[in-house]
Amino acid sequence: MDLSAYIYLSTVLFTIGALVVLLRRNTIIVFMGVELMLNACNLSLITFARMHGNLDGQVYALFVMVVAAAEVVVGLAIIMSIYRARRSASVDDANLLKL
Amino acid sequence: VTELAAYSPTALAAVPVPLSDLPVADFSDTPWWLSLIKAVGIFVYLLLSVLVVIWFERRLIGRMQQRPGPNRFGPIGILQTLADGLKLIMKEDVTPTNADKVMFVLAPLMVGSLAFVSFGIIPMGGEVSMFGHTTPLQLTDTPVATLLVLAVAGVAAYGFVLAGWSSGSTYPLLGGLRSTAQVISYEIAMGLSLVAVFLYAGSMSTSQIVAAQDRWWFAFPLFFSFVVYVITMVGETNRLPFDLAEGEGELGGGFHTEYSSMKFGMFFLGEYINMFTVAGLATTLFLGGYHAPWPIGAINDGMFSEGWWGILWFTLKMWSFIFFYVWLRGSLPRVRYDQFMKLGWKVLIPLSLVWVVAVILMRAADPSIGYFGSGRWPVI
Amino acid sequence: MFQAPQIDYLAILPLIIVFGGGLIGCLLEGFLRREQRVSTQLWLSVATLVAALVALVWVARDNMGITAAGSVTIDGPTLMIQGLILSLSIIGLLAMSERLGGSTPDAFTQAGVSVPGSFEEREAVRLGGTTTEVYPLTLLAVGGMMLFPAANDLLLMFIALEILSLPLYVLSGLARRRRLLSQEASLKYFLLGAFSSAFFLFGAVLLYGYAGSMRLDVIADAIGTETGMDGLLIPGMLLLATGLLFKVGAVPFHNWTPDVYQGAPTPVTGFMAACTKVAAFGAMLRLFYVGLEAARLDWQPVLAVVAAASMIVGAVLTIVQTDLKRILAYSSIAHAGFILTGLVALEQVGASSTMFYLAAYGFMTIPAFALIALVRSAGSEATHISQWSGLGRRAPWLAAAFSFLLLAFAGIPLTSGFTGKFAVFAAAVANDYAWLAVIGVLASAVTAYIYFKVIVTFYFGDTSNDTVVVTPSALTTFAVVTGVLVTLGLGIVPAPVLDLAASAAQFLR
Amino acid sequence: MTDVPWLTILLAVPALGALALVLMPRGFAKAREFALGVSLVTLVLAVVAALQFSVGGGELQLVEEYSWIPQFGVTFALGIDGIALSMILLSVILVPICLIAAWDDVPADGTRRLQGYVAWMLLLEAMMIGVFAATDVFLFYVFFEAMLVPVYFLIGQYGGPDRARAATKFLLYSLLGGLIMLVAVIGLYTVGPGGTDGFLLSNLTGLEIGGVTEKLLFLGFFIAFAIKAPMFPVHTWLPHAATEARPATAVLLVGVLDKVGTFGMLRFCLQMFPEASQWATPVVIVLAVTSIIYGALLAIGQTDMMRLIAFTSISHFGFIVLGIFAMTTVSQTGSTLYMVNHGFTTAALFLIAGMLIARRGSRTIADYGGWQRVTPLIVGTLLISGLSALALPGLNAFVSEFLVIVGTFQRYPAAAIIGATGVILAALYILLWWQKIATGPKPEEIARTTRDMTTREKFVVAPLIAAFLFLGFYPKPVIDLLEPAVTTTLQHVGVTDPAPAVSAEGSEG
Amino acid sequence: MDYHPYLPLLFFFALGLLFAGGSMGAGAVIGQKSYNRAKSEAYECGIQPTPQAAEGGRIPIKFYLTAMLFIIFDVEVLFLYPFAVAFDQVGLFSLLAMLLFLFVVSVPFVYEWSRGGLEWD
Repeated sequence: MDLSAYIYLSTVLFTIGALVVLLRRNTIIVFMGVELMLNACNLSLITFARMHGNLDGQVYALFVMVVAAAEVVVGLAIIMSIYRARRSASVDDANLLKL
Repeated sequence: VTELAAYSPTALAAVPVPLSDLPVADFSDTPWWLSLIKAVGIFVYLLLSVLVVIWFERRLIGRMQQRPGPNRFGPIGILQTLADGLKLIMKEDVTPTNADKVMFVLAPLMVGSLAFVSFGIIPMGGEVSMFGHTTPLQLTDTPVATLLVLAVAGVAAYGFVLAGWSSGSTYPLLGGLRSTAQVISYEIAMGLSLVAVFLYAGSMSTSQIVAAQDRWWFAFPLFFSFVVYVITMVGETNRLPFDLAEGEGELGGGFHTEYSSMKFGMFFLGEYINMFTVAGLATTLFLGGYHAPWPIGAINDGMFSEGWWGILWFTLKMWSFIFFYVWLRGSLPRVRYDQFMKLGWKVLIPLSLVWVVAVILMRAADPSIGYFGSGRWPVI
Repeated sequence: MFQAPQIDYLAILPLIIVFGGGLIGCLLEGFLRREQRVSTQLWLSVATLVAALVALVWVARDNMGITAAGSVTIDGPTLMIQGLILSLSIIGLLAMSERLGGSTPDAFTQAGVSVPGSFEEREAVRLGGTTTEVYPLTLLAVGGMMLFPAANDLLLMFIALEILSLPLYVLSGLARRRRLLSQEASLKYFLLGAFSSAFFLFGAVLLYGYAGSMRLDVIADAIGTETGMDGLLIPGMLLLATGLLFKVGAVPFHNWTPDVYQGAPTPVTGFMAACTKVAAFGAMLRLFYVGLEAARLDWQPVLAVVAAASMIVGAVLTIVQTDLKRILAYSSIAHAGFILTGLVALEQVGASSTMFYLAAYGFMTIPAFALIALVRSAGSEATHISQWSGLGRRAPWLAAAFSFLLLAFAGIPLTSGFTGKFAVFAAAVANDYAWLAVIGVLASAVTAYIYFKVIVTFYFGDTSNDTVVVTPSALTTFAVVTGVLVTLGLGIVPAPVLDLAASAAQFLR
Repeated sequence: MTDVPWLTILLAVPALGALALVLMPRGFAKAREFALGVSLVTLVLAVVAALQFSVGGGELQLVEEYSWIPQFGVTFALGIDGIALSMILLSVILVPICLIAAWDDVPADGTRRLQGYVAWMLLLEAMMIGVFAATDVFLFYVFFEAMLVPVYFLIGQYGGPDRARAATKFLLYSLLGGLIMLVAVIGLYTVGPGGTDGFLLSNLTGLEIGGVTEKLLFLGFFIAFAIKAPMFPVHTWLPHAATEARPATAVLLVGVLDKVGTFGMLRFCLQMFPEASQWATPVVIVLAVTSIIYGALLAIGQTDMMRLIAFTSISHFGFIVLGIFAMTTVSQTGSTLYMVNHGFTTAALFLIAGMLIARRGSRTIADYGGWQRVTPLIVGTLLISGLSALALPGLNAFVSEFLVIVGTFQRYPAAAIIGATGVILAALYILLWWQKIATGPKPEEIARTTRDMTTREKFVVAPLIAAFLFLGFYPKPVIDLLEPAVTTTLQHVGVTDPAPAVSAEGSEG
Repeated sequence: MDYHPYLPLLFFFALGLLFAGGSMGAGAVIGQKSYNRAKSEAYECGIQPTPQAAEGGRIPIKFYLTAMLFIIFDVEVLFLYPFAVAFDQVGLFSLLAMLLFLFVVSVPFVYEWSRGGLEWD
């Protein structure tokens, strides 16, 4: 099977994630965009591992998951605190800081 | 500058990747149509088991509570479940106005269909001959089979939370949340209890794990893990005394309050199939799977563990867990939510952690591994 | 067969100490009584950092090498950057602990979980609560920062990036005053930071696809040979650069800087402005000098353009600011450009000048923010320029110190800022990037305008406002005096530090 | 040669004096006396140092060299030739005079204001000595830039109502020039021999740079010096700064500080970039002549006397630059002598005008009239200073202006002739100004309350008048001091004087 | 033809989907239909439903805490599994590394516990 298809898929996923971050306004959704990007990276990692015939990529993917998890935890905490203070999860509502 | 690392840069690269995920059990002689036939077979087996278990549960609890239980349909009421199912189909299918329509339909579909998948990796017997092919009595096996169960369970948890959320009503939401919190809380302890099994079996493949219990059922050396697993398995399936997500005293019906007709039926079905899955897994991981129990297993060099015999032993062991489920339901009251969480986080998880460390050390001390020297370790 | 990696524990002793300190801090946080926490944590943290610094100088220096399965390099630049981070974080930490007469650090919220203006918040104030978690968080961030430039493996670099970032995201949301602003800063920092680290990761992944490993030396070897995936090199490199440039706040990835700097608790701003920059540039040095050196024709022009853009945009946008924290934020963008100017020069001189500039910048930034935290109006920090008007008369020492630091920011001779600028510009000119140096001096002139405008306000402005300068404790005083002395010292006798930077600028490959 | 590091001592005494003043307790009452004492000690030391100087040698004397920042090729190298010595003497003479003149500028109000004022003056003195004595390009640059800070504060903190803007304007102009020069300084090092003393002037003269590089480097330096000098069209900061500054500050600013520009042209532009200097000569000559005429014309039109004096200076600086770039021994000797003379003349004009302003409280010329009878002594000495400014024979400026014009005529007759008209214009602006002040009905109201020159003021004016007369009648010692240095400079440029009768053809370089 | 281990699972899943979908569809088709507005309102034990139900209500912060803690431990388990499976081969170094890892993960757990993060009231 042609493994490069996975690379293209992961690139597409990464791009979608990036677009979500840039275009969506709800912080949770933005955050999910970031997670999508990280998971796209994981997909690539595993594909490359298969391509190169070594295990490094799979190990890397494990670590990326850890980091993603840690990021989720911190992110959720931050989003929670701001949500509790404002009752809104929209990026646009967070507008006290302006140029 | 001192050169320290005598480390070859390609050390990791030298480890070859298995280029296809060859299962541990030998499936090489299994054509795809045979897999399909086995799939249908296991499916039917599960559905029949569900039909029986609901009747069984009600009868048994009836006995425990000094009443007859269902006895109208069929001999000793054995067709009761079938009748209930038909009744459910006839009922009106109400979708609340507040509901998120797509998710509202998707949630029971997820629960109902995903429940089956996990059972696919559970070995129900050794190799048998079917239609001229030699094949294990197991739908499939992968090197990460046990992980697959957890993964599917993880996805299925979405079914509950989505059901609660999409109903657009307070009690289901709370129920969904509770059920999710419950599932993830107990999943950790469950996951930790599995670590000990993997340590001993050296694999996550279910057939491998069963094979590793040739001499000892893991329930004995890993008794603590077994206990934790059994507790968490009850918590995971939202069964009494841990059925807080649908605690009718507090939450109406929990996450499925707004569901009716066969949509509700799917949750119902899912719950029972999940019971079978976790019970089957418990059998596989701790009770030697399809192997015949001790005195019988020893007869004639394990003759009774081979071939179609496996299904018998497996079914018996699995049903003993089902009996245990029912027994619990018949005898224990529902715990409070805080007690439940406290048990999970403050008892099971710390103890499991300590236990994992202990097992690791025990394992390391094993002379066959000999991390602490090859001499026999004073303990065990 | 699995082969256990050899780890030179002496070489990474400073890292072990810092991470260990962070963990102990976490545990103490759980078990100490509320009133004991502040002092215990403060002393534990400072002791940890000092111990790490001592370990660095005495032990790690004699144990340089590539260790931990080739993923950690302890070499001259690593030690220099790590030492810098440790020293900076000591004074940063002292500034963070400023109590201003109360019993708890003044900059941090009573309870991070309480909703601003809620009953819980008032209750926490009454009980004298404070978020002493900042100490372990800071230590962990410092650990990540120290690991960042030491990483010889893109994965470890990514992990270090996250270790340093995650605590900072939290720290920036813990301001005692203007909590909504602070939480917002935290959110922005987090979202953009996570976004950029995803870019970094994808870049690392592409390079892994290119070279078959994330080890920098393997990548370096792969460049120039046909790997069959050569198309991945340049995108990978650019994505990596994106992630790193974000961390240093270079244009066009600078948008978060002013908001976060403004919203975060002021001492934290100082800490992260200084230490994050040091760490991120340290990592950049390693990435570009060790891993991608052979592909420099591809990245040098890009970084040069980024440097130029950072200097120009940073300088121009600084002018229109009226808030001191934002001024320093925009100026940090310009400074990122200056440092990049040294970085693109490549060669040893590029590395040493970059490191020197980082030292200079770090030691002026932390005291600057520490001083900002002392100026109050109606109980909260007065950061608008007009509120500082006439401060030269009411608080001569504060104004003098701050003005001196501003002179250093502007790069006036006899301050470290000048020496640093000279170093990076000299490196750039010597390596055919004279045009960058020209843009650099023009940008300096532009930023000088705003710095002197601030000084004008201090000394020559009218004094009719209710701004007060609170008397700092020994902690802040120490931090500020150290910073000012170092700034002066690096301006007048920079030779030892330049020597140090030059001798340290030898990468182990 | 002596082993005593005279120049370092000269530099250190006022600098330490300034430091001591800052460290004194607040409201130190004897600040003025202390500063005056320090400046007098410096003066004595300078005279002693001058006695060590052997007149007639064109080479650098009293040379000191210490390694400073070897990594940059910087040495702390001091040394003086005749020109530098004369400028240093000018500085150390003017500072005590200014201190006396500024006695009542800042009241001793128990704050640090007074201390700061005199401390800045002393610091400025140290920097001035340093800038003239530096024989290392980098060191020169450091003093050149660092000097801005004391002046900035002297203007901005103690000046007139619009001081803040004036100070900022002054600073930005100078800084911009300085930063452009910085690039040239760096570039110069890269084309030079490099090494640990690559910035030493002696290593940088006689380089065969050539081509565009030399021209660019020359421009880098020249622009900075032109701004400093100040030359048309980059002079616009001067009137503003000189108006807003206190008279004493204005004296140091215009009388000494601006000489750094012309001094730099002589020492750096001509010596290091001979080829480019000759390439640029036509343009510079045109600019110089423009400055002469333009400055004079604007001076005539001024209504504010400080502005008027500032514009006369622009005109005079035109002469100095003209002389320098005419590149004959006579013209350059004239220019260097003019630098000394202009120092005294401007000092007298500013200080005496300052005395008037202190009495009347207005800078507008029209507010005076008939003051000959109010304060005869002041107005009288003003006349003498004015006559000096318009180069009346017998007074100091005459000799130098004459030398410049004669020297220039040898090579650029047209420029000399146009320049000479500046003398006529000078007569106009000085005499018209004096007339407006001195003549007319006696303002009785004012006369009753206004005192003539006080004893302190006499101490200010007397040495200046003495200098006029001395330099007017017997300039020989100074010329002897200057001429060898000028000859050396011209040798470096590779220009010989045109033979009087032969057609102007001197360039052999 | 090669045996692919996940193909049978796909069959199995398809069967499950068919069954679930089929029976749900059958329920929808066969079941009686008598619409009534009150019937399709959110269930509130018979009282009038309050207007804000799902999004408006605050979710107790404990749930978030639990979720966060779960993620941490899930990751821990993620590392434990491969370690456990390969335990015989990885050597003493990995053993000690894993013990260190377990300790490090326990530290925040202890912290959260001691600060009351695990209390459900």
